[in-house]
Amino acid sequence: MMLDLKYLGRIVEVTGVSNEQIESANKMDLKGLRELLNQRYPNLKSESFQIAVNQELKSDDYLIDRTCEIAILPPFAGG
Amino acid sequence: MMLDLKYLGRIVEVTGVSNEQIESANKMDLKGLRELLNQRYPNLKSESFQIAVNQELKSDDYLIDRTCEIAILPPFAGG
Amino acid sequence: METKKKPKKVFVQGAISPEKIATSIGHHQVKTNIGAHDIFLGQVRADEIDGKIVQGIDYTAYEDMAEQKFHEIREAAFEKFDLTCMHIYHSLGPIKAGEICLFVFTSSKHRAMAMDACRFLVEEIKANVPVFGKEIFEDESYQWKVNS
Amino acid sequence: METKKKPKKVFVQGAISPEKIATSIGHHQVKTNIGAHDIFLGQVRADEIDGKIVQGIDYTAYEDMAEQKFHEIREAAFEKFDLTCMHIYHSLGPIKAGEICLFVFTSSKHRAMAMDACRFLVEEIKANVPVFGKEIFEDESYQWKVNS
Repeated sequence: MMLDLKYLGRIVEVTGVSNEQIESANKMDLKGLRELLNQRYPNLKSESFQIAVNQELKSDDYLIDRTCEIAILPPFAGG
Repeated sequence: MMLDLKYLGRIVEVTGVSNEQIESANKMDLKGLRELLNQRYPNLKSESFQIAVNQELKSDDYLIDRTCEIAILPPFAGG
Repeated sequence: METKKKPKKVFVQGAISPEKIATSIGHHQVKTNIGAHDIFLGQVRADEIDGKIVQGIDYTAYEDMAEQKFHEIREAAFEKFDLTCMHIYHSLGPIKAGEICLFVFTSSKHRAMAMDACRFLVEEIKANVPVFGKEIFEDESYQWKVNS
Repeated sequence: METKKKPKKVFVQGAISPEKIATSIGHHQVKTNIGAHDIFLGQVRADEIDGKIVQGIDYTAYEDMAEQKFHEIREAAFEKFDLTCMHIYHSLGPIKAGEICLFVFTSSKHRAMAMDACRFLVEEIKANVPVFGKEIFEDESYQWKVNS
């Protein structure tokens, strides 16, 4: 399945890109995704972020089992 | 002493005047003033009002002992 | 009348226009320590009462006492809340349904202070300022308004 | 992109002008069942951080999710409070210190509903909408803002 990743705000400064696609052969929970991202971008470990799947915030035990849009969201600053 | 009376809002419809002066020989508390006004304007008995002495609300036991401005204030409706 | 220092005047003749509100907001754009404004507007309602529609309210006040009360309420709010700015305007005279008769404007560094102060001011004004309002119906009959 | 019905758009490019606010207020003068408006405005502060002055904030958002969140927050407010009208505008792009970046506008028959709803909306927006802000200093360096 294809994970369509979007990085927002200060996270882009760590990843260097705002979009990328990752092909994953296996189902994965968000905890697993965090580990994958931390390996790919070691500086992410010091960043605080939430994860939205198809534009809804999900907790770490949420299971990604199909192609979806995943957004890595640093702390909000609206208003 | 001279009581400089001001009637406001719907009270004017009962008194027919918005200002008048009453000369009082004796000290009087506001309870006494209410009685005096009720005699002068019997329809006042059915009106709800507060009394301000020199532009400050006072309770019925307040003693008028000198010339002052007295306002008869119906319920407020600002805003 | 004495010539003692007068408190800032709150009463204005007639309705408060949206343009006046815009101008007031615009004046605060040079105050770059402000992070939050709260604005309360009172608008005259065309209530239906016993089958008759209110077309407007004619406001009067015991003016000297009212301006003094507004001054005390302003001082209390500055004491109680950490405000950068505060403005209050209240209409006198006939105001049509749909027009604005009260404009309360608070500004602070942070939102909670601006919002708490605005609410405090509105409640204090409604409860404690001697303003009177005649609700005029479309057939020119009327009744006296009482705040709830 | 799908062509499903889109929620009302909240984001605007650039600062929110006092004139826009006046126009919005003016549009409500025909709604004579309204008795109270509450308006919250967020204004960009020129904070001093480690000796440097913020000259503006550059706002970005995860736009689709943010518009969806705004929509949900609006629906929740209409459910929770007895409102006649509700409008929310939030800026994107660079906003200078002193300019307005958030405009929340609630209208109701009575004051408590308008004020409660406005506060609810502001808190929900700050906490739950994916908007990001880069505080730009006068020397063009920057830091990322976090809501408190």
